[in-house]
Amino acid sequence: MTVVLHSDPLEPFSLVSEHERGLAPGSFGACALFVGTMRDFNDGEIVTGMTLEHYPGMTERELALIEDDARTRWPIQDSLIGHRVGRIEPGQPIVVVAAWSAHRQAAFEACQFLMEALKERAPLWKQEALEDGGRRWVSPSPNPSHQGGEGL
Amino acid sequence: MTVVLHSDPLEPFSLVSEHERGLAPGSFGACALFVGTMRDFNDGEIVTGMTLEHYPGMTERELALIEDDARTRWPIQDSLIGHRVGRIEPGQPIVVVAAWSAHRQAAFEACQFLMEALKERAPLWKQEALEDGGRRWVSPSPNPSHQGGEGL
Amino acid sequence: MSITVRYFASLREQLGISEASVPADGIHCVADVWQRAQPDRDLPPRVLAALNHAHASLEDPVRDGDEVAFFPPVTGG
Amino acid sequence: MSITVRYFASLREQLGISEASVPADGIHCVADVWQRAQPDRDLPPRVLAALNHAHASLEDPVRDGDEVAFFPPVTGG
Repeated sequence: MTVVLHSDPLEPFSLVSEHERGLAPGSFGACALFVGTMRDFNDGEIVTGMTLEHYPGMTERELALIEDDARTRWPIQDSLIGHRVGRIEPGQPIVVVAAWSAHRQAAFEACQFLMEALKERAPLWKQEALEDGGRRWVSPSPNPSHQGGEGL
Repeated sequence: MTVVLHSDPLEPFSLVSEHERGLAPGSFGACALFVGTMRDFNDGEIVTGMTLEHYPGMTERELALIEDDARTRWPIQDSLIGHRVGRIEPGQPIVVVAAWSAHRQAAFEACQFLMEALKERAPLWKQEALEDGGRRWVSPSPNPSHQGGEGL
Repeated sequence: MSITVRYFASLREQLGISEASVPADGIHCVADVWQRAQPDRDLPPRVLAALNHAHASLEDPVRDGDEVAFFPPVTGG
Repeated sequence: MSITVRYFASLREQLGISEASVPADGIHCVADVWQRAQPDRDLPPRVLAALNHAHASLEDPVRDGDEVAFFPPVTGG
């Protein structure tokens, strides 16, 4: 159960791989993982950069609560949430969530829950820099479960 | 759209990370990933090792067909399937599947589809080595969507 | 004898302020904090609130020394 | 003028053979291949078949030079 906020570029696969080394080998059978990456387009416009604002203290607390919730709902052995904050370039990872379990169904479901809950509850806000020099705050997806929205 | 069978230990996170470097940065927003790892227990018994038999030629072909199917059903940009064959030790990864897409829902669903289809269709067979020196062929899960079974 | 008020993201930009301190006397709930801190503005309809780093409703009771935050819907992930 | 027959996993162990070649004459479908290759055994109920590296049914037509495989339910992943 780990939460990390990164102001430097995030290496999601190294982060997960390193975290996994801390788990007892042979004790888990499944790891489901999601990485959200900044795209260079959104709503028909070219996006040249992004700034992620957060609420220091509350963000970490809320992400840890989300991990607690996942743990009460699925038999997961461990989980990890990593999120970028600050200035982000297109192509850079924004978020990584991972769940480890004995069986794959719990890992998949817990991983998806972590992402949905993060997008609904974690105090993080994206502001995009546009090609013409303008900036715009990203609007939340009207329907998170169908709309996607990472990279927005 | 890549399929790899490994007779040497599989490094799932490096494999996915390296594959991702071949994709146009900024073009995708989501990567969903699953890793199945060999556990050291199954059906109440301690398992000391595993041998994965496959059907050379057909296994690669079937995995590529599964990737084709995923691509016709979800707007994914790319996918990867890596599977161990031969002798495997507890704690070693058995399988990795990954799907890249603009949005997370397609990535999650395609990733789960790849795993379910692989377990149903790919000609691979597990034989476990038990603590008492015995060996047993693994039985397929009666209900793949609820039972899990990686690491079996 | 005061309450810390914080604003984030587009709300912070609109108000032109990120943090303030208001006297605690006469304040009972989160909604009172907004009214004390922004007497000339109604709380915008979609704004969310937090109390001491936890999501809160406008009716949640506030005490001296608490930290209250207001922010727009979140867009992380 | 022959068909290659392959067996995998527990079926391979039970039969004690992994590969064989049978004459193609008189063989029309996958089921015929089993009967020619294993005349003394009924096809076990859960065994699956493949024809030229693709999943096949017992009725699928087989031609000279084809490769037919029989194996138990798969357990990869």
